[in-house]
Amino acid sequence: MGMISFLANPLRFKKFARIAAPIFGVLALVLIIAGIWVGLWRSPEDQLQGHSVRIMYVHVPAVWIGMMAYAAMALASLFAYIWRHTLADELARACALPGAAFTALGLLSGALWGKTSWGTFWQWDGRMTSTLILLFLFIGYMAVWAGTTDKRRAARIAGLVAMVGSINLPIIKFSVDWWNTLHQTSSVSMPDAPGLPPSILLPLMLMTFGYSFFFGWLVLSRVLNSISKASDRRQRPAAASTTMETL
Amino acid sequence: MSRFSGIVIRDIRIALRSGGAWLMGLVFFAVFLSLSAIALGGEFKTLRPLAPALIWLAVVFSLLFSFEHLFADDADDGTLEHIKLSSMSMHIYVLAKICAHWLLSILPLILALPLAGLLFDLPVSLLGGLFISIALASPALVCYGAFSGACLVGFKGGGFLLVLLTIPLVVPVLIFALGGVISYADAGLLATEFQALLGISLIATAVGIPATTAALNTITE
Amino acid sequence: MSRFSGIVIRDIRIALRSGGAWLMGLVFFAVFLSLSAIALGGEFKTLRPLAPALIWLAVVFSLLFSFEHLFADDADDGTLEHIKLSSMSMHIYVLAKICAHWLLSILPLILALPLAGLLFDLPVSLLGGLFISIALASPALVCYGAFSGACLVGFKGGGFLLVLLTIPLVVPVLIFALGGVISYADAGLLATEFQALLGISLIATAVGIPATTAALNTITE
Amino acid sequence: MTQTAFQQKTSMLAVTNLSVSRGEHLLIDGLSFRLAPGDTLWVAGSNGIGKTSLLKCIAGLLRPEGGTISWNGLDIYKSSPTDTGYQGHQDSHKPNLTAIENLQFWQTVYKSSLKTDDVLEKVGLSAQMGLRAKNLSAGQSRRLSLARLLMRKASLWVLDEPAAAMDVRGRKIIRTLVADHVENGGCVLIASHTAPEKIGANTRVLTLNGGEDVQV
Amino acid sequence: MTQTAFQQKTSMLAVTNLSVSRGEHLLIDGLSFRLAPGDTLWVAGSNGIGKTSLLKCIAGLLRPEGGTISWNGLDIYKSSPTDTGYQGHQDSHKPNLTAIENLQFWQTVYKSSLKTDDVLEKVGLSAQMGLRAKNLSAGQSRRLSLARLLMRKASLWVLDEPAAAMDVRGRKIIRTLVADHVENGGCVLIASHTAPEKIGANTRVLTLNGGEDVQV
Ligand code: HEM
Ligand SMILES: Nc1ncnc2c1ncn2[C@@H]1O[C@H](COP(=O)(O)OP(=O)(O)OP(=O)(O)O)[C@@H](O)[C@H]1O
Ligand SMILES: Nc1ncnc2c1ncn2[C@@H]1O[C@H](COP(=O)(O)OP(=O)(O)OP(=O)(O)O)[C@@H](O)[C@H]1O
Ligand SMILES: [Mg+2]
Ligand SMILES: [Mg+2]
Repeated sequence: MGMISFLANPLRFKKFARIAAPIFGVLALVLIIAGIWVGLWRSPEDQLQGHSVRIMYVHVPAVWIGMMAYAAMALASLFAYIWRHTLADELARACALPGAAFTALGLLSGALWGKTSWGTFWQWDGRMTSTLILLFLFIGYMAVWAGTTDKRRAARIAGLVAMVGSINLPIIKFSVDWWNTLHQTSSVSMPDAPGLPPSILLPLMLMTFGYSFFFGWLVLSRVLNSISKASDRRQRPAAASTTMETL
Repeated sequence: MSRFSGIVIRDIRIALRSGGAWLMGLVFFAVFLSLSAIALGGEFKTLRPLAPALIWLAVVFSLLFSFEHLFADDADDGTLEHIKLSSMSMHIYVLAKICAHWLLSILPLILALPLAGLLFDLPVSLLGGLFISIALASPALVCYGAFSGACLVGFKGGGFLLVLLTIPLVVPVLIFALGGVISYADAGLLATEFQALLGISLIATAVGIPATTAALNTITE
Repeated sequence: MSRFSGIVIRDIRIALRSGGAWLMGLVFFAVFLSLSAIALGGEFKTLRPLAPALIWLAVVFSLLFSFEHLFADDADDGTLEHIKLSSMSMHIYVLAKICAHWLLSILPLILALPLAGLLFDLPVSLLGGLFISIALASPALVCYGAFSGACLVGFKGGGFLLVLLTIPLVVPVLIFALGGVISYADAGLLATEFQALLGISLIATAVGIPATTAALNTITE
Repeated sequence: MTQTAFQQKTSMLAVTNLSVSRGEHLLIDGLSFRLAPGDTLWVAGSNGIGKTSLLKCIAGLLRPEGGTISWNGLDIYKSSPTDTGYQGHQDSHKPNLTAIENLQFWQTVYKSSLKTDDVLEKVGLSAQMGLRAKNLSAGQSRRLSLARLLMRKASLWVLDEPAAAMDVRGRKIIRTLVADHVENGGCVLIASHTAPEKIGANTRVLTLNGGEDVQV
Repeated sequence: MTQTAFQQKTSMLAVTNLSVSRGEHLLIDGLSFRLAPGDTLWVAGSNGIGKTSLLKCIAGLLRPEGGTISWNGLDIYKSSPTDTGYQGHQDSHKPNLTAIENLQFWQTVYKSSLKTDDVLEKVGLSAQMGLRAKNLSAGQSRRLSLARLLMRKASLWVLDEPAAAMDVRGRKIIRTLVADHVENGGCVLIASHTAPEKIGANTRVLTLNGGEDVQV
């Protein structure tokens, strides 16, 4: 909370973001390269799935970051809604496109993985469906922003959409319990994360942190960009002069 | 007359004067079921197992589009501004609109259900399950639809977003409802799916009405 | 710029400015298929035989709603009166509106067809049949739809009934189209059902455009 | 043929024994008048007396209960003439198109050779050219509907309270435009609640409650 | 408590350093004024200068860019006061309800004890009571929106061109109603394109000027 109120000041935020963004970018690059290297050459193949198990290092972090992005967007929206803080609106808005991209990556990689391990790209399974809905929600959120020229209203409506839509997150999480489903948490090949052997856990974690920093870098640069654009707009034509007289 | 009933009566009156437009949902329901039956081959043998799903889909889609105009008309013609300036709380307005909408759109569907059952030659137990699942889920559908409708006011692009915003909630409702229809035969009213539907409806009402109010309040900002 | 293209361009521009409203049909198409798949159990084994019917129903219903606003907006804001006073013939206006509507509502569906096929894991021959049947039937669907849209505008209350009247027209289209999808695997383009669809489309266009014009002309009388 | 050419000069608009009704309400009964090129007719009368209804009849948008309206000798409800410019109470813009895009649409519909920029300039809307119609102020929106009227070559102008929502400069613009139009041989009908002014050589006032046709 | 009571007498509406913008457009910058009971303020200015926007801000319908508007000492964007009556450019009737049904709806919303018949009588709409709003003429529709304003007990009236589409008698009715209202201690803001008239003891004119001068 202290951190939040500290950064709520646009100037301080700008200073922070200018320093943090490049650091995030570099960390992302290093971690993702390391993750790919370890994932492709330094981790064992699966007895059942063979090399296709390596798709996991793309898929699982991607859906995680997609969900995290949505959560961040909803939280920032809540903050913006209550305190009418435009910076938080910008932050929420900046989360949407990267979040949608990660979700789409998760869907694509999942589909590819599905083709190799279940023999089908798509299945109407609970988790897959609710992840698709997550993508729809991101698109809906962005469509609200695009759909009106009145920025102030767009921000508030989009914020509400983000907050209400966050009920989809637990649905993704618990969908595997509600549907009798293909996508199991601990299926043939994958025991629960804590039980994972380190050789699999390491590349997974490398990729997860790499994606996280990449996401952070994207969001910070997008916010910086929109802040500077807003200050460009400040020069506006003069307003009406007013005179008051008594009849 | 109380404000609440004033709004409900006004909305019903406007609907009745609209030359039958308020029956659109019901007509869609009927058309959807007939066309589906025709398209899927028209044999009772193939249709009967699909019937609960088709009926539920008909309910969802016939409702989906009705929300576009729920608040848009009042917003476009400026009525909403005057409501906001009055001493009436926006919550009452939203609640009354939702109730009127329930009466105008869900009630006819529920009343038409036996006919739909006849169309597919459904046993009474399935029909009962359908009836209970629709009744239990309807507050959730209406509240969530109202929220999406309120978000869209002034967007023109209306329906598109409406659909995007509404389906995340509709999916679990659909799944629990269809599960409930099956379980009802054995478990009766105590089917766990019905409890889930009730829970969803309670949450949707508790979240939906304030969220709808908040969305409507942005119009005047 | 010719008048015809002037109207088409205007309609496309309005659609693109509407915040995604024009994608509504496409979204409905996707949502319809997804929700149907979920409601019907989600197993490819049960879904695959139903897929052509579901896809065709999705096309019909995603179009059905788009016609309500086809002429209503121009009528409500008085644009239609000014069109009538201009030297442009109402036929050109109707034709241009229909073409713009085809581009905005049917074309995206046709383009999305392969994806729908993927979702149901359809073989290419079925997909081809669907593609051809939709393309052949689309003039009929759009012309019927335009006529009902014009009736809703022109006759206010009574239009509702006229819309009901157009639904029987959709039934043969649906039956021939689904027949064609099956026959296509053996008979290819020469399937008799496709000839029937082509015939229906020709008749619908020849009758539909003058009828639509006539319905619109009643507005200003 | 000569008959028509003659009529065209002596009388462009001929309203004979016109009766107009709305619902069960007979608003106008047995009204007759003629307008020749260069004539201006102000239609006055209290709210709801039937000015708008009369104007719509003459524009061809509302079929009268009885009587005939002919334009250059032809009944307008039989031949639908196409040189009537109408400005109603409604502005009829597409809210999401900009001012100039709205006008461009009418340019193609009217097959007009006029430049949209010039016309917007004439009604004093150059600065708002790129603004969406829904963001125009009431007066700006009214000006845009005037611009649509100018976009076409109509000889008969039917204007229903053109000055509504207009500021002083806007009213002056309308006055000049109407004066130009009648000078070039056009006819104008104006319904208005402000005092009628003399525009062009032959300006008359039709006051609807009494049905008198007063010369100004 | 005495503080508020005192303020209530000295100044009901206080606008301080108000700035209003639409889109990227700053319309009004640093405007301050006060209105006490019995005051009338005419807002004048050319089309698109920002009259409607200003009025909407004061009514509480458009959040200003900066500055405060307070009513009896409370910021209206924090406390939403409920005694402001607003009449905008739009009439806001339900087209398929009759005039009296439209008004009855507002009667229940405002919990008003006034009789709808009496109010319709006041605005001269008794004869059109049973007519659907869509069939009202422009001026009749405007009168009905005035009737809605009268239906409630508002001390601040914010009127955006109330005389639009009104005939002479209608304008006289508005004048009388406003005069009555200020006499009873109300405040009125009127945006208008007609010459301001003195109504009540303290009538002022606020002219909005977009840099250039406008001659009246
Ligand atoms: C398009 C198809 C797919 C989608 C949309 C999808 C979606 C998701 C989501 C949302 C999660 C995160 C769940 C959570 O952390 O709560 C996840 C995790 C996971 N997915 Fe997928 N998935 C797809 C296909 C697949 C396939 C084909 C496999 C393997 C055969 C797979 C294996 C996994 C595994 C092992 C996890 C991590 C398990 C856990 O900790 O929950 N997924 N997927
Ligand atoms: N369906 C109907 N039934 C009965 N009366 C009707 C119907 N439609 C319209 N009217 C009445 O007919 C008249 C129409 O008037 P019109 O709009 O022509 O008036 P106007 O002179 O233009 O008035 P304004 O100055 O207010 O614009 C009104 O008095 C209206 O109440
Ligand atoms: N989104 C926007 N972007 C830019 N300018 C805008 C936007 N919305 C409104 N405007 C401009 O702001 C002004 C709004 O004016 P407003 O409606 O307050 O004028 P007004 O003084 O009431 O005019 P009128 O006398 O015509 O009613 C107009 O000039 C309009 O063009
Ligand atoms: Mg009129
Ligand atoms: Mg204004």
